[in-house]
Amino acid sequence: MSTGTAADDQFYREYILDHYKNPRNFGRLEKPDITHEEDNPLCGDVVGMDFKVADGVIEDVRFHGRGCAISQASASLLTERLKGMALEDAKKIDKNDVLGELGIEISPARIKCALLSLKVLKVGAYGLADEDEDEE
Amino acid sequence: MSTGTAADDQFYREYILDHYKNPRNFGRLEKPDITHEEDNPLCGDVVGMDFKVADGVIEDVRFHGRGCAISQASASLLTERLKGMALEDAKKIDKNDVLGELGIEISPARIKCALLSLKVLKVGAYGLADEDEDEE
Amino acid sequence: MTTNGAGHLDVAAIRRDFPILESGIAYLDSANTSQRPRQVTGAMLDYFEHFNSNIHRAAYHIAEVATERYEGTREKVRAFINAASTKEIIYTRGTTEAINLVAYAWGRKNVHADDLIVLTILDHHSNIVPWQILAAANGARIEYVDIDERGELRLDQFHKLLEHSPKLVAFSQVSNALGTINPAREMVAAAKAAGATVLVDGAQGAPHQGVDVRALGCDFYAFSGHKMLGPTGAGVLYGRRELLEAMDPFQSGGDMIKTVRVEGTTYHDLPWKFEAGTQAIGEVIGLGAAVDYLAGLGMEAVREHEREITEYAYEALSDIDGLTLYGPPPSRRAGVISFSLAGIHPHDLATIADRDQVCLRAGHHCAMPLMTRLGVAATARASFYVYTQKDEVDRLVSSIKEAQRIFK
Amino acid sequence: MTTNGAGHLDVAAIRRDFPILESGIAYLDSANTSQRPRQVTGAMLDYFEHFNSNIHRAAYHIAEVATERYEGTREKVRAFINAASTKEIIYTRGTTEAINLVAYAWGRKNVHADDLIVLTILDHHSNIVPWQILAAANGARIEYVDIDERGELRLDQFHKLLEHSPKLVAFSQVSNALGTINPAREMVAAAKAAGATVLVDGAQGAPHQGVDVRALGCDFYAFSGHKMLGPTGAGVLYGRRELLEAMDPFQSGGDMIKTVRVEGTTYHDLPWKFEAGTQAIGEVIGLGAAVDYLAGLGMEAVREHEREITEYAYEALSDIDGLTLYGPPPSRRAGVISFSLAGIHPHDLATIADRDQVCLRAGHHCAMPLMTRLGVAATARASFYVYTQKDEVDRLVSSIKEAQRIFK
Ligand SMILES: Cc1ncc(COP(=O)(O)O)c(C=O)c1O
Ligand SMILES: Cc1ncc(COP(=O)(O)O)c(C=O)c1O
Repeated sequence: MSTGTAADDQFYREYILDHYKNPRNFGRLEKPDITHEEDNPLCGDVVGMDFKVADGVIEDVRFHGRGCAISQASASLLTERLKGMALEDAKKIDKNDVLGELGIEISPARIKCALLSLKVLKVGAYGLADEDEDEE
Repeated sequence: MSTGTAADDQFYREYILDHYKNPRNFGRLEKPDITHEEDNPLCGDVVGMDFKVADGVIEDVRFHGRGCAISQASASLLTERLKGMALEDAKKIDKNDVLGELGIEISPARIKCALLSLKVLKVGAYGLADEDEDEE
Repeated sequence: MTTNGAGHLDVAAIRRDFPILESGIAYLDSANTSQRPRQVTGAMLDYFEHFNSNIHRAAYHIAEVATERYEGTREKVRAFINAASTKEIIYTRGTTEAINLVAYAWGRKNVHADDLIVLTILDHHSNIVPWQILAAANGARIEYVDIDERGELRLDQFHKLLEHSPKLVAFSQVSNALGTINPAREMVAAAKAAGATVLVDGAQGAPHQGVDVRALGCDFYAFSGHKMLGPTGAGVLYGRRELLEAMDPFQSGGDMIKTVRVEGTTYHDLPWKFEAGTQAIGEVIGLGAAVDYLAGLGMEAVREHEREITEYAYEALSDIDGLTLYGPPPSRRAGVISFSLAGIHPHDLATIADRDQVCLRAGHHCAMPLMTRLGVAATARASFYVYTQKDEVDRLVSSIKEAQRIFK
Repeated sequence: MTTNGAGHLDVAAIRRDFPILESGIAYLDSANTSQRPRQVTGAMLDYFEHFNSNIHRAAYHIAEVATERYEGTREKVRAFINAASTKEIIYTRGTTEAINLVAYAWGRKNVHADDLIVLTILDHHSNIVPWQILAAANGARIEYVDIDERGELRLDQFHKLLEHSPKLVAFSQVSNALGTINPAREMVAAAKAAGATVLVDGAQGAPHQGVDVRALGCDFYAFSGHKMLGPTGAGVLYGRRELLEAMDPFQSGGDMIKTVRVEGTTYHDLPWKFEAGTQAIGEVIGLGAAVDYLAGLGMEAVREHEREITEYAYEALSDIDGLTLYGPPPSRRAGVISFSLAGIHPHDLATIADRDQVCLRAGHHCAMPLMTRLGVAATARASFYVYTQKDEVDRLVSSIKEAQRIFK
């Protein structure tokens, strides 16, 4: 039985809990240039993002939604990265980037939580069909 | 491996083979008082019977059909018994009588073959629904 | 066999029949699917290794044995639910297929435009979506009976709806999401009096409460083997003979016919009319062993054991700060407890519990309309069965506290 | 693993994988259902005893493992039949359910009054009755391609029928009653060129011939796990993605939905849209092990072994007086031999064979239209698989001679 405390938990690392409890860029933008929402119907998680884009650069981004620590921390981390990024570069963000940033071992059961915000970015902002979604 | 010859076969007894090869009362009656046919769709066997009835007595009976040794011998044996029998008595013939007359151990797989002619008698001549038919 | 004294389950002995428990897991997800005892897998293996063959039209010994075991299970199931005849016992893959069978073979013919279908907000998707599809196809409409603040059906509403002479009333005997035990007998009687055909979803009823379909008086009753110690792949539709006789087949093909001709086809008698193609023979045989096992324990003892565990768990969970329990008090519910924790998503709780080998469900439990009604996206759910013991509940409590420590 | 030398099966080694053969039976009914090797029952048992749990929405470890094995089988099946994507692999109970799925979910929507459906007189009831029911429901008509005196399809007639632009063409890759290997590729190409949707019944094809669905070019392909060393209760429908996407669900309920609301429901993506309710998880996992087993042998070696046995049996049976063989010469058939004996009913032969532990099928083989066409009520049938050896054929011949001695 694991008896770890928050500080040394291998999965619920402190920075993940911090992003979960104090999400960065949380909320809505007025008159966003792009807005999109996705849900993970299997667990009820929802993540939405609003973007302000100017000259091909993401000037501002906010996310909203509800869900588990992984989906919300992942969204929070992603927004931090996206702010100020060229759209072209944002397009290149992939699964591995997102998982790498989370920095923890994600089991198959939680992978969708971790990637929900990436799906919002991809489908919403770029209209890319997510080919290999829904592995479960 | 069984190496018996016809004479001592425990299942295909001589009298059964005899009734199969030389069926008694085989054929049709002209203008029968009652005629009925049943098939066992599971194996394609067919047995039909024609009856002449006078004063409540089965004056004559013939069977026709095709099928395995068991279904045909059973029908042949049954006609022998029925001829000259009062209808009231014929009504009382049941499974055990028929199986007893065959005098061999019938496995579940072959029980329908053995009882097909009884079904013709019951359903055809008396319009009795066969409650526990079709055990397979 | 494994009851001791006055109908009490001997849980320690029972647990020895379940090899999976040797790994040390606390399996608290039995409402989802149960574990299977050696007796069940043994019966399947016996088939696969000793008389594996196709059933019916047997021309050789092992096929006769297989047929006997397959058809023998029908009598076991008949006795288990007290149906009038084995002709009323149709094998299906599970509850879902059983309900779909009714929706297609009875529903398409009997439910017409503007007919009313009454369901409840407590129901499982498998007892909702087939009726939604039927209603869309035939122009019928659906009303859902709501729940009160305790998670129990609003019977006042139910009776109101019956005044509109519904064609069909379908509801679950026990809610898989809240554990609510519905007053099925009273509801069936009222619905029958109102002229409705009544289907009871027994997926959570048959395994935990048991059922007497004749006393219940319903027209159809559906349940799943895999939730009652049986293998996956085998379940049952009970239907009143009169209705089944009048229905056309659902699936068609080998084995459900009498004669097939180019010009047309005649169908086999009940129950085979509804069993097209090679059936899940080994699984049905396993189901027979599961019924034997439960009958050996006695459903009364099963219920009593679950009541005890549920009360214990309910109390233990009630003591935890920030924990919200959904559904009725333990005396009025089956062995299912849904709850949520302030500030901790059910998925996170389940992940933390999993590290302690505590198997917990997190999600909507295939009851999204209910979740919407409760205003939550998901709950955590612990559910119990014959092998559940109190120390597994204690482990759940520890996992919850661990989660609270992490998320504090 | 169990091939030796140039793709030859090592039958002795294979036989050791099949515990049932230890009883000494000569199992000559594999076209009906095959035997299952330890590898298959072992995979199922592994699930039942080590990670038994429901799949999808896994919140704990064992459910992740179960999900992986269940979905992993999909990839194995995809590779086995060379489908383009796992989204095209739908689990069903078997061939019959797969065909019914198409008849309901594609047929009801796409086959209209006066549309033509082309079947063949060789077909199994499971590939006839669903279409008869569909035709009766939608007012379509059916034409059956006849056979010639060798039991091979009259392709001239087939091509004539294609001139009438059938909506659907459905036929079996291999006849289960005669063993005829139909020229499936040529037939599919012609039918597609004529604008038809094409379903190939692969119940006897997948286990014995194998298939490459993309090379074959059909729209749907159906087969059963239990005929290819897998357990009962699991089979497959392959469908071209485009068609599957356009189809409504067949059965509905848990797991095949995205969201369920009182106002309506949205369905899950492929392939799950067609898998409602708890699936036959253990059986699908067993099917995965069966595919591994066959892939390990190599389908070429399987075919070659069956060809050898079939030739041997064909010759041996040809030598028997009073024996009539049905169907094409051995070079043009799969491992199935139907025959009759003058003066001896197939049932009597089967009973006599059974006393020698020779398992033989007697009956119409779910192909009554074919029996009618051949002018017989029933035939005896011997069928072979990877574990069949020549001495079992010799035992069949002895049984036949024994029957002739008794019935002389
Ligand atoms: C050619 C053919 N089609 C369909 C079927 C039906 O398969 P199942 O009974 O597994 O659904 C069979 C097997 O009986 C068959 O041989
Ligand atoms: C109340 C209820 N109904 C229906 C079902 C569906 O059962 P299955 O998935 O076995 O078809 C379930 C189980 O998930 C259930 O709990």
